Amino acid sequence: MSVSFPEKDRKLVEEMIRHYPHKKSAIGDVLYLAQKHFGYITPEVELYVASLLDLPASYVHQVVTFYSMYLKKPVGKYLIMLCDNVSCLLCGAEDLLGRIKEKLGIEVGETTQEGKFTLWTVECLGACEQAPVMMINDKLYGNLTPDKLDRLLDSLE
Amino acid sequence: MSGKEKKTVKTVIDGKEYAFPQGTTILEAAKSVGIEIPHFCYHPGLSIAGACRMCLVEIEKMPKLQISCHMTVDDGMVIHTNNERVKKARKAMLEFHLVNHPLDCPVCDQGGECNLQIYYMMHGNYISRLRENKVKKTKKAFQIGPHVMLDQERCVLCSRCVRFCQEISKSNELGIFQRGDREEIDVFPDMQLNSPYSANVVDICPVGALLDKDFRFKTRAWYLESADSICPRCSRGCNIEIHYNLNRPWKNEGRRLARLKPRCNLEVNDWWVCDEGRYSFKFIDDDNRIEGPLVRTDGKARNTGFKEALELAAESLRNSAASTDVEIAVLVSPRAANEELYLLKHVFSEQLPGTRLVFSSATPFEPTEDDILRKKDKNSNTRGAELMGLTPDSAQVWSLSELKDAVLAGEIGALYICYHDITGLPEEFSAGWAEALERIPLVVYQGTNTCPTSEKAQIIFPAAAFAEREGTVTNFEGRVQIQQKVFEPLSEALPGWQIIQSLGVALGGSYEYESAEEVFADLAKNEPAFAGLSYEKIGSGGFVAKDAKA
Amino acid sequence: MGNITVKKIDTSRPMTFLERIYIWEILRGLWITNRHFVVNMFFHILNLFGIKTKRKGAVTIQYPEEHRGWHRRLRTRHYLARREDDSPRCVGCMMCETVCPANCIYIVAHDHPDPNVEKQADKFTIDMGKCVYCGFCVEVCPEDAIRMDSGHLEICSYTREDMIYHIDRLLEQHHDPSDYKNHEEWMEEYP
Amino acid sequence: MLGELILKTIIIVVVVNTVLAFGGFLTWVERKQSAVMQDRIGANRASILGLRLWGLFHILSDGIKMFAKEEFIPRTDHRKLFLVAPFIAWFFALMGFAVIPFSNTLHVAGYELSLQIANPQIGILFAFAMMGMTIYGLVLGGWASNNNYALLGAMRGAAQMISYEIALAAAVVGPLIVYHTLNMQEIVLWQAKLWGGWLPLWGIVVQPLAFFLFITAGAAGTKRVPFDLPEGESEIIGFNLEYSSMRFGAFMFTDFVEKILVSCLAVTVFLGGWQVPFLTENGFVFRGETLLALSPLVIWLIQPAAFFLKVCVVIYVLMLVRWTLPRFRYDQLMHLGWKIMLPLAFANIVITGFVLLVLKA
Repeated sequence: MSVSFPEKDRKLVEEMIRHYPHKKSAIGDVLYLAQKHFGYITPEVELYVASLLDLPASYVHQVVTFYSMYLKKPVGKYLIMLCDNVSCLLCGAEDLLGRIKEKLGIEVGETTQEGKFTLWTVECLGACEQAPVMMINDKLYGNLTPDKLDRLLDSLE
Repeated sequence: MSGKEKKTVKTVIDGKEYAFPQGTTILEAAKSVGIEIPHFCYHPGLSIAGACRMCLVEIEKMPKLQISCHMTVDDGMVIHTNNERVKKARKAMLEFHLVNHPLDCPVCDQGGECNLQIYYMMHGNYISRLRENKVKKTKKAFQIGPHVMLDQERCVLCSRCVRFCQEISKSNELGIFQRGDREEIDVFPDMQLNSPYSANVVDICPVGALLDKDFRFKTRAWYLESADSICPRCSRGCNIEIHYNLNRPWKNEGRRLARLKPRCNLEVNDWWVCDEGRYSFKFIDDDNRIEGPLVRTDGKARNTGFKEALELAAESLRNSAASTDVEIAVLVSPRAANEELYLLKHVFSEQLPGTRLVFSSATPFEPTEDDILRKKDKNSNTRGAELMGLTPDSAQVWSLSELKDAVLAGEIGALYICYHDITGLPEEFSAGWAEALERIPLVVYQGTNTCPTSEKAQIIFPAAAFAEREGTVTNFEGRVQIQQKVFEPLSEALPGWQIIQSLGVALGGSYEYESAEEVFADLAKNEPAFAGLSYEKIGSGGFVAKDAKA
Repeated sequence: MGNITVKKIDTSRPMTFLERIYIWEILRGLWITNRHFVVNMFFHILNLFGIKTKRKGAVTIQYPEEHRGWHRRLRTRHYLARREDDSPRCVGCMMCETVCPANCIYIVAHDHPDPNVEKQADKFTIDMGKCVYCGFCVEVCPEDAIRMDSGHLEICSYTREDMIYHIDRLLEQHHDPSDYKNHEEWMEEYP
Repeated sequence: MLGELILKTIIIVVVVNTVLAFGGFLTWVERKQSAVMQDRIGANRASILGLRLWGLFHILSDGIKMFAKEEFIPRTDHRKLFLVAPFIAWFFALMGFAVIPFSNTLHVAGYELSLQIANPQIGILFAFAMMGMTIYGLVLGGWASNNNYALLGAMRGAAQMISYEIALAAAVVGPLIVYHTLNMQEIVLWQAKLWGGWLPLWGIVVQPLAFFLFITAGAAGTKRVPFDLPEGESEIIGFNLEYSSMRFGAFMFTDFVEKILVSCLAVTVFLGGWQVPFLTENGFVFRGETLLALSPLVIWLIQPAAFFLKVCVVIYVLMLVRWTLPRFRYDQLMHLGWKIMLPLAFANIVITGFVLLVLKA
C-alpha cells in the first residue's frame, strides 16, 4: 500500500476504535484523521482506511462520498466556505461572493493559482444570527461586510 | 426456528381472513395467498432495506401506511393492499422513482421484464408532471465487470445489487455513492465487479440499470421462450431456466439459446447461479458442433448417416471382441445423463461381455470451489455414476491412468469415448494420451463438439447437448433432477441414450426404449440407489435418491 | 366531375305495366348507355382534333404519367428517418418487428460506437413483398424513426430478392412533401 | 370449271380473312366502346415505337400474349378431344359464313361473280345448322376437361344454346313465310321491294317482332351478355375452365366470330342484306326518277359496303346491350327462352300465316 499513517497516528486510530463498540463505527474519526494527514481522501486512502477498520473499500467510499466535508480533491491552504442560504443571502452574501471572486480571480469551486485559497459556497452554517457568515478552514466569521472581508483575506498568509 | 412450533396468527388481507405463521412479512404473506404487492428493493434472498417504499400497505388503526416488506403479520391485523389510499401512495412513489429515470425503454434490454414498466402500466399510465430536466450522468452505459454493464441513470437505488454483493457473494464491489439526487450505484474506483457470481445482480436488478453484457442487444425479452433445466457445469446442479428463441432465427447471431437464468430452488441454489454456469451454454450453438455421424478413413472424415456408421462401429467392436489378445474399453463420462450411463453399462456388458469400463471425472475446467454454490467437481453427474457403481472405487472400473497403461501395453483393441476430451484435460491427466490414442486400433467418439480427441477417432457419433435431450442428472448430494428437452438436436445429432441403444441394436441386442423416461423407469427398477424414482416424482424440484446420503 | 347524385328509387311500390314487360325499360337503359357513348365520343373527337374543351371525354387519369395528389394520410413505402446530425433515428428497439402482423421486419441490433446513443440497428430489413401497409410500425415507433410517407407507391421488381429492402435502401430516400395534399385540399380536388 | 374454282377459292379466302380480321378488330371495339360509354378511355397502352393508335395494337399484343402464355392441359382421358374442341366450335362458326350473300351477283365475262361462297337453296338452314354445331365444341371442351365444374358449365351452356336455337329458328320462320324461299340471295333480293314507293320492305318492316326475337335469341345463342352464363367470365365457372393459352383464345374468338355470323344473318334476313334503299341496277332511283346513275361495278362495290355498315350497326347494338344489362339468372334465362320467346315466335308464325292468307284472299 502506497499510503500509510505514521506510527503516532496509527496509535490514534487504535484509540479511536476503542471508543466504539464496533470497529466500523470509528470510520468518521479515522477518515477525518486521514484527511488531516493526507490533505484529501483518495481511493488509496480509502483502501488504507478500509484495511485499518476491516471494512470493504466500497463501504468507506460510500461514507466519503456521502459527507461533503470529506475532501475528495486537493484544496488551497485556506478553504473559504461562504454561506449562500436565505439569511445570509438577504444580508448581502451575494455581494461578498462577488467581492471574493473579484479579489481572488476564481469561481466557486476553484482554487487560486498559487494554491492559497479555495472558494466554496455552502448551505447554512448554523450561525444565522451573525449573517452573513463564512468559514475559513475551521474558523467562523460573522457579520461580514465587503470591507471586513477584504481585511480578513489580506490578513491571511 | 429452534424446533419450536411457530405460532400462527390470523390476519385479514383485503377483506379475507388467513392464517400465517408469526413473523411472516406482510409482503410474503400476501404473496402466499396470491396478492402481489409491488416492490423494488425487497428480495426474498436478501436482507430488507425498505428503500423503495413501493410496497406500502394500509393497516387499520395505524396512522400511516407501512412497508409490507418489513412489517410482519400479527393477530387481528386488517390489511388493505390495494385500496385508494395505497394506490395513491404507490403512484406517488412511482412518480418519484421516475423523476430521473430516462425514457430509454426502447434501447433498454430490461424492456418487457422491467418492474418499473409493469408498475407504471399498473398504477400510473399518466403523463409526466415533471417539467425540470432529468439528471443526466456523464457516462451512459459502461462496463463494470466482465459480464455486467451499468447504466446509472436507470437505477432506482433499490440497493438489491449492493446487498447481494455484501451478503451473498461477499465481494462488496458495489456501493451507493454520493447523496441526494446525485446518489448512484457504482463500483469502487478502479475496481471491477468480477466476483464469480457477478451476473446475479443483473437478475435481481428490477430495472435496466445492470445488464448482461453477453445478452446485450441480442434479442428482446418478449421473444424468448423459457424451459426449466439443470446447469451442467458442476456437480451442484443449479436449477436454471433456459431462455431460447426459435421463431426469429436472425436474432442472436443465429444461436437458439439466448441466455440462462437461475431458477429458485431453496434446496440447491436458492435464487443464484455462478457466472461459470451461466455462460456455459455457448457450446450448444457453437460452430464446431458435430452435425452428423462421421466415419474417418485415411484421415478423411465423411458423413455416412447413422445406419452405416452404427453398423461399421458394431462390426469393428465385434471384431475386437472376437480377438483374445485385446480388450474393449468404454470411457464413461460423468457429464452424461443417468439414462446414458445406465445404457452404457448394460448395453456393453450384455452385448460385448468383458468390456472394460473406465471412469474419469477430470474436466478441462479450473476446479474452482467456494461455499456458496460452486463445487470442485465440474461434472454434472459424477454422483449418478457413483451410485451406479461406475467409479474406479469398484474393482471392475478402471481409472484413466490404468487405461493408459493398458493402451501402451497394447491390450486395448477398441475404445468407446463418451464426451471426454482426453487430450484437452489438464496435464496430469492428458499427458501421453495424444500418442496413446494413436495406438488404439479403433476409437469411437460420442460427443457434442469437435475436439482434439474426436479428431483422432475413426467413428464419431453426434450427441445432443443437454438442452436438446431429456435426461436426469444427480448432483453431489444425490439429488436427481431433470434436464428438459428444450429444442430439437442440431441437424443429425441424437440424444446419447438413443445412440447407445442403436449401437446395442446394431450389436444384436433388442432395446426398445421410446424415450428417456422409459430408460429411467428401467434404471429405477434395476439400480437400487434410484429405486422408486420416476420423472413424475422428481418433478421440477428434484428428488434425493435413496442411499445417496451414505 | 361534379357531385354524383343518386336517384332515389322507391322499390316498395308495385311495378307499372311498362316496367313489367321490361322491354321499355331495356330501351331506356340502352338509351342511357348510348347517350353516354355519343356524348363522350363527341368530346373525344373534339379533343382528337385539338379542340380544347372544359369537359373531357373520360374521367380516366393516365396513371404512371399523371397521378392524383396524395392525401396526407396515405401510407406509402417505409423509410428510416435521420436525426439533424444525419445519423439514423432508429435505435433498434424492435417494437415494429414485434407489432408487425405480417412479420416482414427483420432487425439485428448492436452497440452504437457512441456510448450515449447505446443501441443501433445493424440490420433493418423489410420484405415489401410481405408488408400489408397497416402502418402499425409507424404507430408504435418510439423514436419516430420509421415513417410511411416516402411517396413511393410503385414498388415492384422482377425478383423477390429485390422486394427485400435493406437498411441502406431504407435510409436513402426521404419523402417529398410537395406531392402531399392536406385533407381540405384533397376534398376540394376530389370531392 | 377451274376458273370458278379459283374464283371461289379467292372468295373463301377473302371472306374468311375479313371475318377473322373483323373479329380481332371487335376485341378492340368492345373494349373501346365500353370504355367510352363508361366515361373511361380503355386499353391504350400497347405501342410500337411509341405509337399507340388508341390501343389498336392491343389486338396484336393480345394475340401474342395468347400464344406466348403457358398452356396448361389437365390430366384427362380425352386429351385429343380436349385439344381439338375449341377449334371445332371455331370451325363451325366460320362455316356459317359460307351461305351469307355479301353482294349481288355480277355477270362478268360469262362468270357469275358474287361475294357468296355457296348459294344453296336451303341456305338459311345451313347457316342454322352450322350455328347449332358450335355447341359441340363447347360440350366436348367441357367434357374432355375432366373437371366436374367444366362439365356442368358445358351442360348449362348446351341447354341454353339449344333452348334459344329453337326460338331463333322459330323467329325466322315468319320472314321465311313472307319471303317464300330459303335461298339467302333470294331473301335479299325480295327485300329490294319498296312499299308505297318509298319504304324499303325489309324484314324488319314486315316482321318487326321476328326481328326483335331474332336479335334476342341470337345474342343468347352466341352466349352474349346478358346471356353469358356458359362462360360467366369471372363469376361462374364455365366450360372453358381448364383452357388456357391459345385454346382459350380460340373459344373467345369463336364468340366474336359467332357474333359476326348472327349479325350477318340478321342483316340478311331483316335488314335487306346488301340492299341499299333506292339503289337499283341503274343507280339511285326514287319514284321512278333516276337521281344518280352509277356504273354496275360501282354499285357492286357499294353493296358489300352497305352490308358491312349494317353489320356494324347490329354489332353496335349487341354490344350496347352487353354493357347495359346485367346477366340473367339461369331460371330467368330458361323462363325467357321457353315461356316467352318461343310462344311469341309461334304466335308470330300463326299471325304471319293468317295475314298472308287474308292478303292473298
